[in-house]
Amino acid sequence: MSALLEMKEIEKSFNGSPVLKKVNFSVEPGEVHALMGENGAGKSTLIKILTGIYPKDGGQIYWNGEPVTVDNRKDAQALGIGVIYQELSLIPTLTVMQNVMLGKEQSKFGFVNARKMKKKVTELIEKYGFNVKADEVVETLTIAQRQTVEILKALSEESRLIIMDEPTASLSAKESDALFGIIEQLRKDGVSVIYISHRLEEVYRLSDRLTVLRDGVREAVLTKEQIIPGDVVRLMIGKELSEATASNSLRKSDAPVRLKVNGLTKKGVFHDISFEIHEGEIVGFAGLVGAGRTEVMRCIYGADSYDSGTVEFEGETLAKQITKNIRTGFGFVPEDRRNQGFTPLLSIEKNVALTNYDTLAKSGFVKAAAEKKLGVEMVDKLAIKPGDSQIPVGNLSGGNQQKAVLAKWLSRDLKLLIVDEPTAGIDIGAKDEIYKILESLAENGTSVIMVSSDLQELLRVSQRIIVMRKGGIFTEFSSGRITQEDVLMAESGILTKEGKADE
Amino acid sequence: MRQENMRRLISVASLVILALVFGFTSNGFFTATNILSILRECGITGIIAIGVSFVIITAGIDLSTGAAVGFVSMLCANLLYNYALPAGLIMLISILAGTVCGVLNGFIVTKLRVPEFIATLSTQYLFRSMVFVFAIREMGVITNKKITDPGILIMGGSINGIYLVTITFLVLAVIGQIILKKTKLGTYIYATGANRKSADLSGINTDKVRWTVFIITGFLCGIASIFEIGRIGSATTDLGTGLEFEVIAAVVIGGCAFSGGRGDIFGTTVGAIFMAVLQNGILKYNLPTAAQLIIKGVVIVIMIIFDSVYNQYMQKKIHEKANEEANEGVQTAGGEA
Amino acid sequence: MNKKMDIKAILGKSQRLWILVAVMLVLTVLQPGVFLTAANMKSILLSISVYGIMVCGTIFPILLGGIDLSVGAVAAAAGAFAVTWIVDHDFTNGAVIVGVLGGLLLGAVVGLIHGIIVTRFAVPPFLITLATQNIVYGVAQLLTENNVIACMKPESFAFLGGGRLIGIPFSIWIMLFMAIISYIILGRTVFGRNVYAVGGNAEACRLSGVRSRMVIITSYVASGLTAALSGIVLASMNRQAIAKAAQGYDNYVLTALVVGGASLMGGEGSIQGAVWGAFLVGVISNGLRLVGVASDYHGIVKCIVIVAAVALDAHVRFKKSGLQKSSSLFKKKAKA
Amino acid sequence: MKKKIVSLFLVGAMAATMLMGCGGVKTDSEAAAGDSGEETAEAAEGKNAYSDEIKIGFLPNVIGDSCAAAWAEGMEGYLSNFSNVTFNVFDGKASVDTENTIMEQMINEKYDAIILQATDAAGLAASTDKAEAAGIPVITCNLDADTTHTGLVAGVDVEAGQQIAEHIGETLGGTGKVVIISATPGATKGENIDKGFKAVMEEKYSGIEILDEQSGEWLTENANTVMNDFLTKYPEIDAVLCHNDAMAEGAAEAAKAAGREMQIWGVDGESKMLDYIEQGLCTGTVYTDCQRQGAACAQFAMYAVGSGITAKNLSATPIVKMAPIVVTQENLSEITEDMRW
Repeated sequence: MSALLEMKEIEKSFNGSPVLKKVNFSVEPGEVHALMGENGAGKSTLIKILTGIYPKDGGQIYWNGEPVTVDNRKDAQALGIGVIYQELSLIPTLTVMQNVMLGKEQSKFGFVNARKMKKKVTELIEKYGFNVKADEVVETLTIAQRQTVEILKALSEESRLIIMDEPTASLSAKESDALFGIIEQLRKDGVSVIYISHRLEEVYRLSDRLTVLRDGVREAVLTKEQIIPGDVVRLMIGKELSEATASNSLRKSDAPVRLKVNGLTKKGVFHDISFEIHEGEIVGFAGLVGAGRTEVMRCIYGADSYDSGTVEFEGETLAKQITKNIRTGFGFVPEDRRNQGFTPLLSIEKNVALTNYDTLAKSGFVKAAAEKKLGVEMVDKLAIKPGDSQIPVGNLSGGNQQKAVLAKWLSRDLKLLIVDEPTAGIDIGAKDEIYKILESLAENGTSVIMVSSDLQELLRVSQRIIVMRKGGIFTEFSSGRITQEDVLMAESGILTKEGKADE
Repeated sequence: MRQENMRRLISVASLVILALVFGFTSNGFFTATNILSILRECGITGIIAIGVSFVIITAGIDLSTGAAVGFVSMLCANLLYNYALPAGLIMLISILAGTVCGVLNGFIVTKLRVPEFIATLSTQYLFRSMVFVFAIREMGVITNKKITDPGILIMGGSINGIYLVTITFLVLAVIGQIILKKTKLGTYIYATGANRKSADLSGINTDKVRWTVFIITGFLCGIASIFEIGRIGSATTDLGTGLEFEVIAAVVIGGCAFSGGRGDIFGTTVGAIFMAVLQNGILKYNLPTAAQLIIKGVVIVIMIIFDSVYNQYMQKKIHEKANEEANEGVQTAGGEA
Repeated sequence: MNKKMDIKAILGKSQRLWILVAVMLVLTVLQPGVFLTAANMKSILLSISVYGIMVCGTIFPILLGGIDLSVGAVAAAAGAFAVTWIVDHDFTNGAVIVGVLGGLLLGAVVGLIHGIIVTRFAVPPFLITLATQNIVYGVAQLLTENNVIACMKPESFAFLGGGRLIGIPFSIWIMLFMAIISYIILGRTVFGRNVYAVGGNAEACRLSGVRSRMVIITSYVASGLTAALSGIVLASMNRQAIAKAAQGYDNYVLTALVVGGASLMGGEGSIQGAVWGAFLVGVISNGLRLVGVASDYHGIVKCIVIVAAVALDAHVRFKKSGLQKSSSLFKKKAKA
Repeated sequence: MKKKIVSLFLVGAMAATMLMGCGGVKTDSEAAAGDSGEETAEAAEGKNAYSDEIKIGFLPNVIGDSCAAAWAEGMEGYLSNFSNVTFNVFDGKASVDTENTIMEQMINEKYDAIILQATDAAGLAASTDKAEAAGIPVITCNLDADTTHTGLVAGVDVEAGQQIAEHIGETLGGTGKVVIISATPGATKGENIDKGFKAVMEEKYSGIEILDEQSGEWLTENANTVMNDFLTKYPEIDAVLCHNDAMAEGAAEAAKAAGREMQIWGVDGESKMLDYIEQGLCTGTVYTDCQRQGAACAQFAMYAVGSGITAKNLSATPIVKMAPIVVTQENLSEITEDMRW
């Protein structure tokens, strides 16, 4: 039996540097095929060539054994390839129905048949039990709802191959489970799925086969039986990483209190938030999407306003002004890296310098040499690739972008660093480096607050874990060893272990 | 949907308030002749504004419309004077020439990848020069001639006091609204403007969409030119100067956002009428020209600020609603887990 | 090789400015001994000096992704203020100082209002400055009472626009001086760094502790200030104030900026590029006049050069990036 | 898609044609004549110039230059003698569109007379017809409208061109080189000056070569730029014709800066130009007493209002001519202080 899709010896270069080197890749009908690799390994590029967004430099694509050319999205669609993108690609001002049917409207003489389209979309929504309505405007929907619209879009194409690029990144556990159900159903219907995710457990659970890319080269193709978690990771990064399933021993710090939050409330967003952070401590904030973690952190940092409550920093009430807080020793790495983290057109050097002009400038004039030196220093220290501080941050891969954002703060005398989803969409190797940076900061006395949805990460790095739920603090884990399950249950409102067990 | 209606209500209300203010504080505003002539004044701006709305909804801009009208008008006047072509043919040529202007804009924007602002700024220079290429000259000296063809002059006329340009404007506005809301092209225009990248990903040829809206704008400039020369009874070298800004002001006051993806022809129609009412009303006070300019500027600034404040308020409400729903979602998810 | 890189760096890393070199080469061949002379270069610089001064300040809002269409009106109003003050106060040197400072203050205030409106209400600056353009021209009309106010003395005022220093008109010196100041601010100061950063991503800057609002407001003030300065220079050059002075200068300024490589989306552009852009436009007009092309047809050449410059730049960028399919037009050419 | 739009438009056009076929469509002036059928009869008798309320509007090509200001001053000076007359000045913004809009509005508001400086003769003809048809006398000031109307107080443009040509021809002795800095292309006044100037040069002074003509767009600073380029290009220039004084001043500054001497001529005779002539920077100008011209327009308007005369009663536009006075350094003193504007 021939493969549904076969990509042979695909090549592609950007700005002269090769990203894909003669990559072979194939998908059988009705299989879930996971595509794994670190960021920059070439996964996205391969997919974009398959869907006609980038032209390929060399190689050939076969569909059902026939050689085909895919020059644009329409070609891909005509073949039966549907895509769910990592970055939401919906049109905010159009309705769910218009979005789902975009580019494949049912029309006569250019006039769309809205009734027929609505019926079709509604049927689809009912079939899979989604929580949206066909004529809602997308910009009024929640992130999770928008994700479901994305999936609807691919489903409506009656595709024979659906590509899912980090589909669960912003879904809650229930929504993720619903998605896995859909994937099972697709497999049964004989539809193939290319599944790209950094969440290894999902991949192990779902995939029939697995292809690993590294540095633009196909490293291995494994069948379900051959998939051994440690092996896959080793193949991806070329070395073995210990993947702890349980946490370090959680502990309360005896160091002096650095940040004290008391009764912080913002109506309709979060309420009555109280906690303390000690010197040199890493505190993880767990919770589901929408639990209010990001919002609390932004208020503490001074980016947003709150309604009531107090924030004290080393005994003094904190200003509600970012600039003052930075001078006090705050650092902040926002959740939405692309839109809030950096200025894409500017070089690494200038992005890094942005927070450091109190030392890099004298009476308003930039000390260019010092600025440059800092840029080079940070690129070296964090091993930002490629190792040139003059490259615009927008041109870097996700992990390196995040390092550049972190670098903004590292030369400062930091007392408190807030990092929000520091490793979202970042490969394992870069994750590890970022954890090391956070740990070394804490060793030097900086307090770190880490908001994360990655349970493994929370367990690995945190000394304490605070779980938020529905805008309030649900519990706090501050002693003993806990597992991912404990946190997961707490996030969903079930206490398996006594939170503050030592009391 | 309800929000959209609310927005419409507010824009119509502000138009009515403005008209009432003028009506009660000046003489002769609420007469049939005056209202009809306001509707005439907004006709040409309005016709072009329909096309420019399309362009702005795709997140583009067209600064060349005024010059395009100047060029097309002069071309028609020249052909009428030198070759005495029949009126019907002239109209066809006018529309064709306008369309060609649009095709050129679209070509520069999509094929040469020049940003809309720069592309249309430079074609503005080009069309202005083309006016002089076609200007009627006697002994090397530009001499603008009167148009005598009744078929053209009738285009500046009226039926029972209602001007043909007004009728055409309203008819075209309805067609424009239908295109925007009921056709594939309309959906694609919104999609291109709101999120070009994902429109591309959805298999929409956004370059084609962007080209099409420029062609439509050019086409409408051609139609507007017929009414322009019909009304003035001649084409002059300065015709249409500054028209592009009036058009853009009407479109944006009507609710189309420069960032793209928002607005419709209903709003643009209200915006065009608003601008004409403002212009007409201010002249009624017999104020010094300085005061007229200042009042005009202040009213527009207030309108823009009001619009922005209202939009922000609505965005906030949408956001709050989404937040609430997200929290509810979490609740159910948690309950079943 | 190294030298080539240097020139590229000076030209602001923008391919489109090579057009300038090409155009100048053609004109040198067409008009030997006339075009490429010191006197002619001087007169080109003089012809662009007034809006050249504007460009030095208007680049700030452009770099922020904004725009200032009121520069012509501000120039008219500031010139009108300076001249009427001088005329009303017996043409003394003291009156010149007060008049000029007052004019500059007027420009700064208009800029401040723009800045405040733009930051407070998040409105499109395009439309706001288009509307205030009316208001400011209205102010200019009030000041001049719709008449021409002649101002032939004193020497100190006439010197601003009509004087010479080392044989070069003083307005050129002012333009160069302003360009250098702009260059230093953009390239060497924290404010300049912030302008580029905010233009690229305002929210990221706010979270990095940049006072984005202050940066935006200051930029509009800078734009108002230079517009006012150029208006005063223009008034001095013409020895008169008129309410409709500097009409259409916003177009010249924008043309210079975009030809000079500035992106209207913000975050991209340089003052050296903008001055080169202004110079290119000046060179084209000058060249066409020298060759004897009637002014009626200058627009055609301008359009072609601008489109060619920007399209070439866009083409090179796309080719380099490899991210997008190159335009089918170029593809066909390549095959042929 | 496009086909759809075109066909829809065609349906609309057909509907419009059908309406036209029913004889419903009227051109503007036809409609205006119909509307004011009764009024015309009444207006034929005229209004009482001393007691009836009278509204007069002045619509210059553009306001802000010295000519428009002087005209308005002259009109106001005369009309202020009548307490029953209200007088308003508008801004034509040098745009045919704007002038037509304002004309229409003045017609709607039933002004009693309109004084118009037509931006373009052909471009304002239709509006003028409409006003006259509605019984409103239109007096054109300086720039004519290309249709029969109540009166024209003509400016000196063709004549000015001729006079300057004569002067240059004579003083240069029939040989020499001349450049022209012209108005915004297409502007009526500029084209007229050119007509007069070139006709005389061709006829009488064929030895004088017109080297070049470039536009200074009415502006001092642009004339300066253009002049600089002329000076660069032509080592020998004997005389410069500028279409207005503002440009002559700019040209004079350029010539002074280059240290070259030549005749520089303007047209208008604004007081600043007279200063330039006095200082020897410019050679001469053709002076028009704009205040008096404005007053003449106003008088003409009041006469028409009082007598009820409109275009209907006329077979051709009556013309009042202003005297073109060539001013050079020699006769500068003849323009006394009270004549300056």
